[in-house]
Amino acid sequence: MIEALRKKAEELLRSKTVDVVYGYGEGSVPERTRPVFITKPEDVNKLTWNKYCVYNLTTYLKKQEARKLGKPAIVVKGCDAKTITVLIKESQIKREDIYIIGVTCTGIGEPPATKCKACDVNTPLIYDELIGEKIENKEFSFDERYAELDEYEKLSEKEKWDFWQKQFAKCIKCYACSSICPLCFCDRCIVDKNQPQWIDPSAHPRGNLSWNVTRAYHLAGRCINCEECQRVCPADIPLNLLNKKLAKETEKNFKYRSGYNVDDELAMATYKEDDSEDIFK
Amino acid sequence: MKIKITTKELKSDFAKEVEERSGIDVKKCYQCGKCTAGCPVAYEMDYMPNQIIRFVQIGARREALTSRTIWLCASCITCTTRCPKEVKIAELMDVLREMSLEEGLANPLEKNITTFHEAFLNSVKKHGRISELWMLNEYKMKRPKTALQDLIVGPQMLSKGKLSFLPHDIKGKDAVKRIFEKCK
Amino acid sequence: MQIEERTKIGYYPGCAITMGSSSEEYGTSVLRVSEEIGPELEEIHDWNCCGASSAHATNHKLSTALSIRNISLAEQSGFKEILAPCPMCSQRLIISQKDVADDEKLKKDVEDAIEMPCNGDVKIINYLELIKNYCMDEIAEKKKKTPKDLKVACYYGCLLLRPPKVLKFDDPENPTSMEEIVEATGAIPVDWELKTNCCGGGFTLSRTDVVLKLTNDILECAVDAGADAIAVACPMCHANLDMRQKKIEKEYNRKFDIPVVYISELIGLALDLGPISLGLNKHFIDTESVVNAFA
Amino acid sequence: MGNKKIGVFVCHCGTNISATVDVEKVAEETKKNNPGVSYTTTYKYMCSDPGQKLLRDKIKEEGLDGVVVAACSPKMHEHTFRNAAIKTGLNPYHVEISNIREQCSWVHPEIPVGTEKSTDLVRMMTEKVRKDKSLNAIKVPVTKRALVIGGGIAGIQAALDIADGGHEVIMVEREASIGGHMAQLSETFPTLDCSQCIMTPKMVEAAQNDNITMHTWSEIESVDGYIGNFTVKIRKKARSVDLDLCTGCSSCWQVCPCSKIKSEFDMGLGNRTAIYIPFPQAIPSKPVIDRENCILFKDARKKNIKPNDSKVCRKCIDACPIAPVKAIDYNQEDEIIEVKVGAIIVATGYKELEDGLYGEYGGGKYEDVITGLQFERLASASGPTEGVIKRPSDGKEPEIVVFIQCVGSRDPAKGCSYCSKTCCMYTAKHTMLYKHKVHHGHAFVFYIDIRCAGKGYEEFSQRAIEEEGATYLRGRVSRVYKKGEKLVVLGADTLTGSVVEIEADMVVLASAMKAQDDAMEIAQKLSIQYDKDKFLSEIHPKLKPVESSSAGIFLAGTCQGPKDIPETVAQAGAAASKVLALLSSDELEREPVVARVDRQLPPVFSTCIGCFYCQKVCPYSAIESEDIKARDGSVIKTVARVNEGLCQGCGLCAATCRSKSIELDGFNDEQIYAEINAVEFN
Amino acid sequence: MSDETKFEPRIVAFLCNWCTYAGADLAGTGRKQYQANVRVIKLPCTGGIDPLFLIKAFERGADGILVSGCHPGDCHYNSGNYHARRRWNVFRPLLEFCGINPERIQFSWISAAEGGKWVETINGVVDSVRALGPFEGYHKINAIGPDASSEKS
Repeated sequence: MIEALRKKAEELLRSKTVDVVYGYGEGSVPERTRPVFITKPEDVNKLTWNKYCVYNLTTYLKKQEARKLGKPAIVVKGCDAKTITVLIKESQIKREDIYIIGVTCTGIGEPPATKCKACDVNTPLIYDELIGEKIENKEFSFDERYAELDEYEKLSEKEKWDFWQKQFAKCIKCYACSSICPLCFCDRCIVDKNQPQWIDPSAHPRGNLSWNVTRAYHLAGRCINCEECQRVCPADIPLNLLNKKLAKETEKNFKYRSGYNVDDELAMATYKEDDSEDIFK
Repeated sequence: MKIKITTKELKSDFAKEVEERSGIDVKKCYQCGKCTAGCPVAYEMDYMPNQIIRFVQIGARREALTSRTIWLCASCITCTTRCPKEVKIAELMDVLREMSLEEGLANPLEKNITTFHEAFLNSVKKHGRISELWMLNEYKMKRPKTALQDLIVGPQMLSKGKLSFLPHDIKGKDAVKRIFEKCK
Repeated sequence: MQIEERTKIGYYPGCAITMGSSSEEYGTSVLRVSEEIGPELEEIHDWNCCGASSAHATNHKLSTALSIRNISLAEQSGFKEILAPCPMCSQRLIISQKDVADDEKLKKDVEDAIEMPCNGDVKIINYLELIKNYCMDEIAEKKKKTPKDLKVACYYGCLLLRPPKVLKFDDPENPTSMEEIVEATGAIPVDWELKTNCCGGGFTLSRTDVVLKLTNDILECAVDAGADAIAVACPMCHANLDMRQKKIEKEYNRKFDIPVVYISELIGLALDLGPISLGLNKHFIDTESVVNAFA
Repeated sequence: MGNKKIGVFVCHCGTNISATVDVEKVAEETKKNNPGVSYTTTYKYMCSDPGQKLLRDKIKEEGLDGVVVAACSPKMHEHTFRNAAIKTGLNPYHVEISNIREQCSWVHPEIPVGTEKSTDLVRMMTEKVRKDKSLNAIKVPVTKRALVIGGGIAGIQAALDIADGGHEVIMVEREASIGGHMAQLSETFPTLDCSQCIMTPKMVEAAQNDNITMHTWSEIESVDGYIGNFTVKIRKKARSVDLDLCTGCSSCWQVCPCSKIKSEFDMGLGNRTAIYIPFPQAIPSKPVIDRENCILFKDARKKNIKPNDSKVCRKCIDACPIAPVKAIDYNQEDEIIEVKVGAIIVATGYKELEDGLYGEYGGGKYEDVITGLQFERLASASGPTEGVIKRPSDGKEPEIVVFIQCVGSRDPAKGCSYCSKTCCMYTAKHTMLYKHKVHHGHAFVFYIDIRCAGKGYEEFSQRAIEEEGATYLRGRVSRVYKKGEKLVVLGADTLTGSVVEIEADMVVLASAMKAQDDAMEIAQKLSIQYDKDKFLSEIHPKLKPVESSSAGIFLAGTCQGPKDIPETVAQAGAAASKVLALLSSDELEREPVVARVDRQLPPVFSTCIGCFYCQKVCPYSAIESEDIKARDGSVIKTVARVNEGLCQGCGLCAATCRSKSIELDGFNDEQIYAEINAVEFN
Repeated sequence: MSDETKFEPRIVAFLCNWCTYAGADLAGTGRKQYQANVRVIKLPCTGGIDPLFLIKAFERGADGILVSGCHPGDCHYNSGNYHARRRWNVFRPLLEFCGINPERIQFSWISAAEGGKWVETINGVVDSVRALGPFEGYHKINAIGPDASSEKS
């Protein structure tokens, strides 16, 4: 598989189909990998693929430094590939401007990441070249998909509040979550807007609540559940729970799952006349 | 109450008959109720004065002619005076009473009133004028239940010389009698 | 004011106010006052009862014929005007006169019944009209007594005013003729609300209960307005307010004890005519307070 | 603007405010606790001339650059006070209204409560004013042409008035002829003049007016744009007849074999052919083919062939004398044309209630229970019976006719709570027409109230009773059922408290005026509001009775609610005058409450990242994309931009933008933030 | 607010200009009384209400929030309320997930003709929030850290 990947990368670079290949390289220890940006065909051996390739490389599509390297080919797992669908929908990239090297994946991380438990994109839904044997994508029920929320949704109002206050209290406003997020691509994040200052930038409970709720809400109908935010959070806040909760509501209310179909209308930029009226009096 | 209207029953038009006899256009009444509102005796009536007109309008002959209302009307003419549509309601009552008597429909519950009228006119017919004592006598004989009503007033009137024992016969009493005959 | 007509006014007393009748003091005082200040009244020869309510309530033609007979008698005597102090009579005469004028057939029937023609050019007036038309100057001239603080509620009842389009006398909702006369006698008319209400009139015998209720309302209103006496120009009104007053008091448990006087009696007192000559002794409710006010 | 000098003017509104709000205290507290407030006062009536003068004087004297008027709802006088500010040179958008009447003094009876809330509300508005920015009215050009939707009396009147004013009018009528319901009426109240005699000349006038372009058998497909600049697509439905070639000679419909089709114009009481003109005076007096019922089209549908290829019946085209090209074209297709107009009048009319709603009156089962419009056709000299009153079932002259009022009106249980307004009068008229034609007949009318407000109307209805002898019975009819040849009507007369049973020969229902079935669709196409009964809504029931909720779109006639002919004509005239006023200027000024995408200095250019959520949510397609280019022409960034002409200022884009790069003038982020920030509960 | 019985909930209402604001005006015109605990912020359309506004209102001490606009289909801007409905359909569960009682964030459609409904709604919101008691959790976190109203500009 690695060989196939390297071969494809070399071919793309040689043919000048792309200027750069975003991929995974070996890290300092075997349990780690790092992102690499291959611009020369001779460097393709730096590319690797294993179960430690956790990063969602699409986040580099928003980084000026990476963009400067020219037209990219990008190595994506099934989950990461969903990001590209969203980015296309949100006018951030054009399909023809990138080359997608999809890799089939049976789960990453050790122990395996939460998202892999109910993974239904072992084979990416969008790609130009597929590396690895095509895997029949599984199907999960709605309940299975959001099973991890159960124990939190069952909590009482006060327990929920206390739980999240404890979590948010840890937040140091480092913004690693938004930096890593491939869909947090605003030039100026709302938290950086100071006229007016909607969200208090200092790290204290009030601002932390507002920040984390807003961050999650801004991903409503968009987050593709790569769990990168949660992974990079130095305070170990289970941020993906919030994302997942919104994904659940979006699916429940609007039958919409982000990143699955490039023809679907963006959930939060459209409406249906028969959307749920339940909470309205 | 039920009013039935069919092609057959439309032939006897009560409203038209009343209109012809009285010259009063009952159709004009738009049932505002002002007559009832101002009627001093309405509280005692079985039907309100406007309802009586309504009966005439829709041809409810029996209801109109057997009502107590037509007899309880005191002819104070407040209704006519204030009617916005110039319907002569009090005058209409006269016609209805007349028709009621003619058809023998006068409500027995107001027999006092009809008897009084009878006694009064009998006195006029007999003497040309009212002989109050004799008129009273006839009325009380016919309505014995009222006999005790004026137990105090009567003697006092007598003592004040207000009731004459002698009937006031006029010379032309026969002429008056003939009037009664001709106006039957 | 035409002097020659004064002497020519036909007098139609009607049954109620002739001597020996229930309201003879009205007739007595009317005649006594006219003796004093004119105009001269001459009783219509052999007049008959107008039929009153009982006739018009039951037989329109009869009612009309009975009234018209009197008018025709007056016409034959050459009267241009008839005074009918009893408003029942004046109303009946006026209405009958109008009815025959408006209805050719009725006129023919009536003339046939009374066996006399009827021209219809006699004017029928009530007592208030007579005083207002002929006597206001005379009262002012010949007035001898002025009552001391005598507050009078003028009560018109129904028959003087209604139906207004036929009777054409005064304002049907707020008449003032009697007040003007009362003022002329020196008494003070009070402002009150029920002066044109119905007293129950002819129901005095047949539906006494109705009469008692209506008259109670009237008495209450007059007394509450501060009246010392009620002035009337109608024998029925008088009978109900005066003769029935004790009964009303008993029925409604309120003491009124308010004298009810004829307007003619008030004029007479102002002219200093003897109370007895005016029939003031014939009232059921003692009139002494009124008489004394003129002392 | 650093520190604004803000003036606060608290209105007593007579005692409307001051009775339950201590206005002096509000002014005092505001001055004391709001550092930016340099002047406060109270006044008896701020909206009065002296009140406005006070405002103007103090703006000048005190050098105010921000104003809060604490008074009635901004819907009442925001405009007044902003105009007053303009006269002093202060930009009007520095004036805000604090609503302490409708939303405080009138609803909170206790003085301490009202005073506290008022103080809060004033503080919130003061903070907003602090952030108010000067805005300038937006100018947009005006297309000097009007569209009138509907060719009934309202549409015709409006079109004529606008055309007479010198402007082009495009009239769209969905039926084959203009004329609408008025053309169906026999006589009109309260004058009993023949409806067609007054309607037909107007129709001709409209047809002949050079300024009026008429599209019959056409419907509105879509409406885009905004006041002064609408783009309208009109669907010209396939008529199957070429209007330019056809002379209306009648040859075709005379030979048409499908002659048993119920005539819509005669309310089903008469028949028509498949190629037909709706009525003899139709304009244009050129036929249309009813493709549903024409046997040729039926055949073509069945065989799935082009209509012209069907050979089943070609009588009409054969009869057509036009040569060489026939005026009939079976293959004609719908055509969509696009027009640009500056103003629109909606005059789409009403629909008579269908009798199926009243099962208790037979629900359409009994032929002799007819609707008001059917009676009009029966009584009309040009109707199916040539004006002779015959009952539909057996053609007998009815001796007893019962008229039932409020059928579908004032009947919340049947979903129609309003009064249809015209039925009392037209029923009175019907009784008269009936009595004029059937002298010995008896007319009974069951009514709840007789509502005849209008010049000569009361007299008219009384005339029906007094002179024509119609018997009015006060009560609703409970049931109509058939008994032999008769219809038994079970009603009541509540005035006497009696049940009334009438054996009638015919029953006429005064059926309600309902909104057109597709009223909601037209409302949605035009982005205008409609009420609970689907009648189109005027923006203000008293002061803006012909204006719809969308600028530049006006209402005329019964599409807005039940009304009679005089009222309809008056409203049409009013709408036309509004249109003429609009078209009289070359450009329009409109409220500058529009969205704006931020622009920054390079290298940022704009904080907009170009995700175009705003574009997707905008109901007016007012968001465009703009490439920010380097000198060499290369695209640095693609960002959103607002088309001011299209933007209506809803703020949907602003709330959707995650980076808050798009804001709504007049309700920008800082203003709202300031307002929320000032909520400050104690 | 030490005394529980004296707790008066603090409600911020975000209303659209065309329907609910006008409905609230109508309640006033009809002199329909209701509880005075509400502070109204008027916006052109419910579609223009950013969830940040709600968060800010809680930061400023609101115990409850009402968002109200035109009935579905009646939006002055055609679809603003439909978009708003989507927004609240996900935002409210999010807050609930974070431990905020959903009764503290209420939504309604009140037309310009529904003065009565405005009164009922406001009284309903005030009563239900009163029953919940003060939003102590949020008040507590508001108390820590710098003053929320401090502004940098």
